[in-house]
Amino acid sequence: TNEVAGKGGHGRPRIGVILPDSKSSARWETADRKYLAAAFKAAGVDYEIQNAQNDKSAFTTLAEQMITQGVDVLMIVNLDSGTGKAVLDKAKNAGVATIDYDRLTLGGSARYYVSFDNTAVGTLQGQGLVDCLNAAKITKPVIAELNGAQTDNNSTLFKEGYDAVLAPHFASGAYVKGPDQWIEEWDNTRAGTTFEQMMTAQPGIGGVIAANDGVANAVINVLKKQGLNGRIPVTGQDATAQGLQNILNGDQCMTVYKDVRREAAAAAKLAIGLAKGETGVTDHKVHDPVGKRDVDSILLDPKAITRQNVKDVIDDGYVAADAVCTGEFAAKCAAAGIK
Amino acid sequence: MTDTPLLEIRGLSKSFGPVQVLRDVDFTVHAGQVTALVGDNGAGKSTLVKCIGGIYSMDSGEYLFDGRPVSVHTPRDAAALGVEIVYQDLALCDNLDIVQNMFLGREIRRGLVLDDITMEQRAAETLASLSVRTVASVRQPVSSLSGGQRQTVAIAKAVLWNNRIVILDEPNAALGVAQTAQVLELVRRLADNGLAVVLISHNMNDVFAVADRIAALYLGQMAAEVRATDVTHSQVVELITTGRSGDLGLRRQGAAA
Amino acid sequence: MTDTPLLEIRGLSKSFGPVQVLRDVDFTVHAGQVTALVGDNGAGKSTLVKCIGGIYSMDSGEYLFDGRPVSVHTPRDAAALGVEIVYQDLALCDNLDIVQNMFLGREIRRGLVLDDITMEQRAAETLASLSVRTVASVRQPVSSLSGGQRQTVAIAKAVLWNNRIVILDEPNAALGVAQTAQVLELVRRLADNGLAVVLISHNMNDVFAVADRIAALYLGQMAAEVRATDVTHSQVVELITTGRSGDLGLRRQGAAA
Amino acid sequence: MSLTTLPSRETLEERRSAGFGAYARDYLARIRSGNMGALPAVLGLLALVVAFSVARPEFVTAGNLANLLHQGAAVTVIAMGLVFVLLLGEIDLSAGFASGVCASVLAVLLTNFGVPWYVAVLAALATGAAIGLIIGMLVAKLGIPSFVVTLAAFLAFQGAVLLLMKGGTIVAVDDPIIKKINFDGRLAPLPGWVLYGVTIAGMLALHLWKRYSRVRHGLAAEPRSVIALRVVTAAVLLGGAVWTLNLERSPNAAISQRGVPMIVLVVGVLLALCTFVLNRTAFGRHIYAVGGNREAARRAGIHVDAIRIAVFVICSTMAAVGGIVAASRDASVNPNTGGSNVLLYAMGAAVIGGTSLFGGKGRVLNAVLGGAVVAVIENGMGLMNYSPGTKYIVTGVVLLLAAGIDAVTRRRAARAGLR
Amino acid sequence: MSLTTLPSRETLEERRSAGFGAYARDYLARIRSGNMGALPAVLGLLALVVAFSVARPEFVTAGNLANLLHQGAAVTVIAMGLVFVLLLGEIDLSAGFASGVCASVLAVLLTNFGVPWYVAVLAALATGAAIGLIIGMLVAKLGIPSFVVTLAAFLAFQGAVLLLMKGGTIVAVDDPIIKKINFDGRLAPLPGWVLYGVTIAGMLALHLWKRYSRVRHGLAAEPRSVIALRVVTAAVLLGGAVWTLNLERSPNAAISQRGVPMIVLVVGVLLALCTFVLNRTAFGRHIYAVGGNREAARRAGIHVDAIRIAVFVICSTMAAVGGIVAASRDASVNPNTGGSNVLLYAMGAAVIGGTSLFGGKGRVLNAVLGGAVVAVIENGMGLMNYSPGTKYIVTGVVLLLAAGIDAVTRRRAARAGLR
Ligand SMILES: Nc1ncnc2c1ncn2[C@@H]1O[C@H](COP(=O)(O)OP(=O)(O)OP(=O)(O)O)[C@@H](O)[C@H]1O
Ligand SMILES: Nc1ncnc2c1ncn2[C@@H]1O[C@H](COP(=O)(O)OP(=O)(O)OP(=O)(O)O)[C@@H](O)[C@H]1O
Ligand SMILES: [Mg+2]
Ligand SMILES: [Mg+2]
Repeated sequence: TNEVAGKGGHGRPRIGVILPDSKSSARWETADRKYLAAAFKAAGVDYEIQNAQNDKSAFTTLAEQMITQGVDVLMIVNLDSGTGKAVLDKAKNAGVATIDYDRLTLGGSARYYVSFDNTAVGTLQGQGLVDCLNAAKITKPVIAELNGAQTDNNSTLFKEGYDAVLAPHFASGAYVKGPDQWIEEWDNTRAGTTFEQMMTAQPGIGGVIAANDGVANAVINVLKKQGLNGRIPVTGQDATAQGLQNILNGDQCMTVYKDVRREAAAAAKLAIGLAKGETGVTDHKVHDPVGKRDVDSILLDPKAITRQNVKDVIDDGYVAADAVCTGEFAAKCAAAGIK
Repeated sequence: MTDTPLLEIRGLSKSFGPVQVLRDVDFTVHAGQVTALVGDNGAGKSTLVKCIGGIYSMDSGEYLFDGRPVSVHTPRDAAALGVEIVYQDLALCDNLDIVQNMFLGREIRRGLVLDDITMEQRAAETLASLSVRTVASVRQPVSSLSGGQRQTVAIAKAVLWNNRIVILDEPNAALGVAQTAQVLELVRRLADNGLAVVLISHNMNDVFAVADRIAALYLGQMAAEVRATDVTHSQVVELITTGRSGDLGLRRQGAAA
Repeated sequence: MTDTPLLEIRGLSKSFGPVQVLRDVDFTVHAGQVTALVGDNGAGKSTLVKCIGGIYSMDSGEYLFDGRPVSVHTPRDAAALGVEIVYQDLALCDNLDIVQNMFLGREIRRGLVLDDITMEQRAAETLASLSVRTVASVRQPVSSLSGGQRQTVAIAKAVLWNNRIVILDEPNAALGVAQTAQVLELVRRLADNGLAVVLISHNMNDVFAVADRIAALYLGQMAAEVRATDVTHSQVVELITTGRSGDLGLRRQGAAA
Repeated sequence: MSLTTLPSRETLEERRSAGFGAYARDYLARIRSGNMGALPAVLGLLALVVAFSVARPEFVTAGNLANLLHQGAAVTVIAMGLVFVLLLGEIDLSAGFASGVCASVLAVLLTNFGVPWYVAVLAALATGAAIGLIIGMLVAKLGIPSFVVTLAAFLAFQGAVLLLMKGGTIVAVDDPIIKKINFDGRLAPLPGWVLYGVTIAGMLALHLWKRYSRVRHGLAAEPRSVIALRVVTAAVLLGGAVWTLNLERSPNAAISQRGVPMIVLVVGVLLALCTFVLNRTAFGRHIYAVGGNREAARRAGIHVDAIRIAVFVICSTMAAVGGIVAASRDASVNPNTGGSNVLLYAMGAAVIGGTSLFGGKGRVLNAVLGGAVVAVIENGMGLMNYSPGTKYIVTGVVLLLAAGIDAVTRRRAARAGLR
Repeated sequence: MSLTTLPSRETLEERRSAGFGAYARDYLARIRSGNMGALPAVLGLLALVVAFSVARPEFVTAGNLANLLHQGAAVTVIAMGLVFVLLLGEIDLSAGFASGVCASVLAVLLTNFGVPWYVAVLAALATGAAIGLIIGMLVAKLGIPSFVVTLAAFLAFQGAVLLLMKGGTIVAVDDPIIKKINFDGRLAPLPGWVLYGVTIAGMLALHLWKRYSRVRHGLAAEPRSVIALRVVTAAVLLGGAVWTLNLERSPNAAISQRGVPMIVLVVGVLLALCTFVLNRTAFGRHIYAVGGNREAARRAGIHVDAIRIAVFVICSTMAAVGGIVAASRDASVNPNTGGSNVLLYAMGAAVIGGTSLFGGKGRVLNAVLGGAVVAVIENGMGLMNYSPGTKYIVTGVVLLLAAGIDAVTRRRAARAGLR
């Protein structure tokens, strides 16, 4: 049957999902897509999951096409709030229910928002760095910050989180504020260059906030070259296999684990319910300062991972043990109690 | 023949990097006369013409027009004085058709819009008058023309306008027998109408057929400027190849410089 | 003079889109002879030569070499047969210098490495032998050469090699008096050494000075192929401009086709 | 200087009185000799449309046709501007971000300063023109290669957008007039048909007028049958499109979405304008001349520098229009507007359409066709359910096939004739 | 065919016996006439270095010099490959992502399949060559414009990287040999000086040998003083660099970081190889010929298609080397390797160095100089604490200034002479 005519024309509910890209983080393609698809399949709904490849215009195109094809629910991870808003408005006009997934579209019209608490992620990173610095007994460290892409609203939220933790330390003079730069496109190579230049400009750097594991890995590689790895704490995010290995090595101080399965499951449940005409159950309200409204939200808590609890991530099945415990890491895994 | 030359170049020198191509060249052109400019390959004829046309800047020297010094730095300056030149390397736009090339830079318009019809008619007429019978269409791109046809288009382009000086750099090089005759006739007619014409050619028959005066360049220096009736074929050839002939031409020390 | 011609073209036709440029042209070239190819502007001389050189593909017709049919689709095929051509539009690489252009495609090497010294020496010798005295250095890029100098480089390039046929498309067009004489002498010498030479020219003096046979193209058709001693200047001019002269040339209905 | 006209003008005018048959033969011969105008691009486009329609039937719905038009508009407009620069053998890498800068200016003025829409539009266009002027001056007057100048501009404009957007926020564009352009502006069905009628009638009138004046002056002219064929083809194609777009395509019964999107009108007017400038004015002729042989143009007395500067101004101004179109479609502007693949797609659209990077060859119509190819690929690929990796690869391959059809047709044809 | 040599060869050989004075005058005149070789690029580079040194004294430390070399290497190597393609007037938009694909092949083979380093390197190079072969065939045999082919490849390779990286993960490259290339490989101070000595001696020997054989055959040759000047300049500059790099630059007292980074050797060898191929072999000469006038080259019997294919193979293989260099520096490969601005920077490096987009003009040495300009700008900007917006703008402006110095010098000089 031709399902294009609109909602009325077909039996099975239909859900469209647009993921943002596949380069800033591996999670979208390796985790979110998998978990969402599994949930939809299990619920017996029609679904379509597309990736906008970090292309704003492709993002809009995909949304328009989904709306044209008559999806009942549109779930998006916006590339930026502008295009996000345009898409959400279009969907609303077409009578399609909308969910902001992972990223809140400021000023948008999404009915629901499902995410981790991104400011909390930043707080965990800031606190993690403080803990590591204390453990290493580094005094008066210069702190370098490598933030994510400036155009990604989440980067701003992360930064808010860790800056809030660090500010009192700077104020008290315990820490020294060092270079602070955004990494365009979360590009790892660029992160490496940026950190090299930070080291040149301010050789005494004693602690590094790196916004995610990829950036952290670039930083650690620069430190390795100088033989300084393990001596200067570096934070991360996303609990990637690489990041976990760096933690086991002692090169990375911590990462932030966001259980995508839980996020995807919550979002999928909400979407399936909406598609079947039910209303969603939420537990939070998140304030959108631009749209000046409170959005019904499901917010999940992120978790800090250090060498002590790397095991948790693997036990959850979020990262496979054999992806982490390769070669030289087998012994370290064993030491950390990972099988 | 008037006394003040229409165009006078005095003491023109021109170098390309380390190579000095023209040394202290004087050259005069009179209205109503055909001046033939002759010289061996690489003597500097085309360079002289390009300096006159504003293609090259002069290293030193004076440019007098109607007896008054003028400054010519771009082809537009030369065109503004009424100097029209057919260059040896033609310089046609291969991507444009015959009509478009012939009217390039001086398109006929009606208001904002190009008047293609008038241009096409005039182009066809002019070409026909130059004995070109093998051009399939004046709407052909010039890239598809034969060597002689290209040459004719360039010549036709130069004579379409009301100029005071027409300079032709080896116009007959690629032309057939009939076309050559036609161009020589045209040259004569232009001069008779009061224009100054400069003809560069290696063909002594052509030179003697139309020239009133002959200027011979030798290794970048002006060897002689003489009346055509005062010299013979073989004298001119001698001037071209050795820079002197009897009491004409360069002094020995000049030639050695 | 042998009986089988070295090169024979039979029934060659060639069109560019809607324009038929050559119709059923026959053309023969004999070793040891200079064949002059004449014709009006746009008659199709250069097109015929480009078909022989493998620049253009033939629409129809046969290509016989030494009496055997061969197929020539690229310039390499022609070069392999020993056919060397100086095209009217020269086709030099402006960004390369004189030596590099003259040895292009046939560089002299020692092992992997170019032998620039030998090439430079031979280039200088060849140029000098063609009466070129104004080239400052054989390491000059050809873009900075005068018209005649470029022409000479192209000619020198063609005669550097051991060929069986040399075709010169208006080689004297840009040349000075001395250079022209030199080239004509060269043409004669090549033929006397047993090569077949084809000379395209609009200058009847040049043609009669060296040609053994004359082939006249008229509007894309071969009007006549005659021995040079059998015709006069004016007959050839008539053939060129009208396609017939007395009992020579095209039949009337042919000309009208 | 008037020269006597000799009698033998037969060859020149041989084809003057030729009829349809002769013309058709001529056209076929020209096609065979590689001179095919828009045909190969149209063929490539057609092949794409058929392929996608077979793969995904949704592709050929009214809704999707409208989407396609909205989606491709910005890139197409930028490509049209790029044609001018490419015609001169220059390049403009900054066109994408220039559109972003202009869109930012528009959005910031509208939203943060609350100026009326026409002031904002004028400011955006003026920004575009100023950008082009600066680039053009640097290229023409200082002689820095355009690749380097526009690479520098590419970087600088990225920064300018970030600063204008205050470091990464987005600015909504909610002005109803601006949103008419490429968000929700539609011609109602009746005015749509009226406009259609006017267009076709105008086309017919132009052709007939041209024919009439040529014949009157004794010049070769197209036979009436060819004109009829051309106008009828245009009428059928355009008519089909108008008819499809006048169908109801809204998935939401509450809101009607019938009618031709306004953006079609915008692109159509720009196309007509650019074509007029390039084909019918001295300025356009001079652009082709400078692109074909700069030295010849200079010797013909053309202000080469002025032309070079002018094309950059045109290109950046068209980029500004593209930026406005993009801002309208997204109803917002963000630091990535005009970024990512916009520039490459626009350049690709122009080049697929047959514009040469060496200058002197190209038409604005072909940029529109190339833009359509790019839009169809993006739209069609969006309907396929591929993983990102596969999708990139398939997109590349499809683009290659579409361009390959074009190249191979031209080449086969060219074999018959020239080189 | 041997022709009699006429006597008048004076002009041809006038300069044969010219001494230093005449040569210097000649050089100055040539400079004034716009034929300045590498001088303007060097001037631009110098201006940049001075400016950054004044702004940030850290810029001129040994550590930063080493960083600069590591950072700029990948782009420089890719730019060197691009020179070949640009010499033909073609373009390769896919070079950046081709380097990414090859780096991914290397990383996946090394890390996921555990093959020895040399197998992985060979596989990466073979991948590069295969890519170039396919692109070259499509361009030369099917006649699709290289812009379109490589735009399609640009898209497809992005997808290929994603597939190879399994959807976006990072693959570590931990092989110690690979990491020697551009991560931590250094020549110890003594071998560094030895190599330096060999290089300078070799340079001197080459020059003297060339002079000797030219003089022996009666051809004009450079006077000894000029050779001395040139070799001494090189010796001083290189010596200074070696000396600086042999200083201790490690911030960590436990680890010594003295010595010339291995990557300098790699780039040096590639530079020598490419220069040799372009200047001293028939193949190189044919590349210039095809780029200068394709039809003339064809008429001279050059296999134009083979040359066109070959340059794409070289370009993609060099891109593979660039990918390996990048993988070594990051000690890992991610889906963005070779992406973002890598291509534009590499093209920019080639073009800043004076390579023309129209073909026929350019040298590999200039790509290295251009690469240095780009690297200095990135490195220097990294020392400034700018926000991304400001950084982009300043980078653009600085790039323009560096290129502007070049252009203006050339132009001033050219005024004196030609056009
Ligand atoms: N741009 C240039 N750079 C260097 N040398 C040049 C340049 N242009 C011309 N020359 C040199 O200047 C000399 C004169 O050249 P010009 O073209 O004026 O000669 P010509 O008299 O026109 O010769 P011909 O009869 O062959 O056309 C030649 O030796 C030529 O090599
Ligand atoms: N590529 C082409 N496309 C279309 N027509 C062409 C093409 N090449 C040549 N012609 C036409 O073919 C005819 C013959 O051209 P050709 O160059 O062979 O003449 P020619 O005899 O060499 O003349 P000339 O003496 O002027 O050199 C001309 O009318 C020309 O316009
Ligand atoms: Mg000349
Ligand atoms: Mg010819």
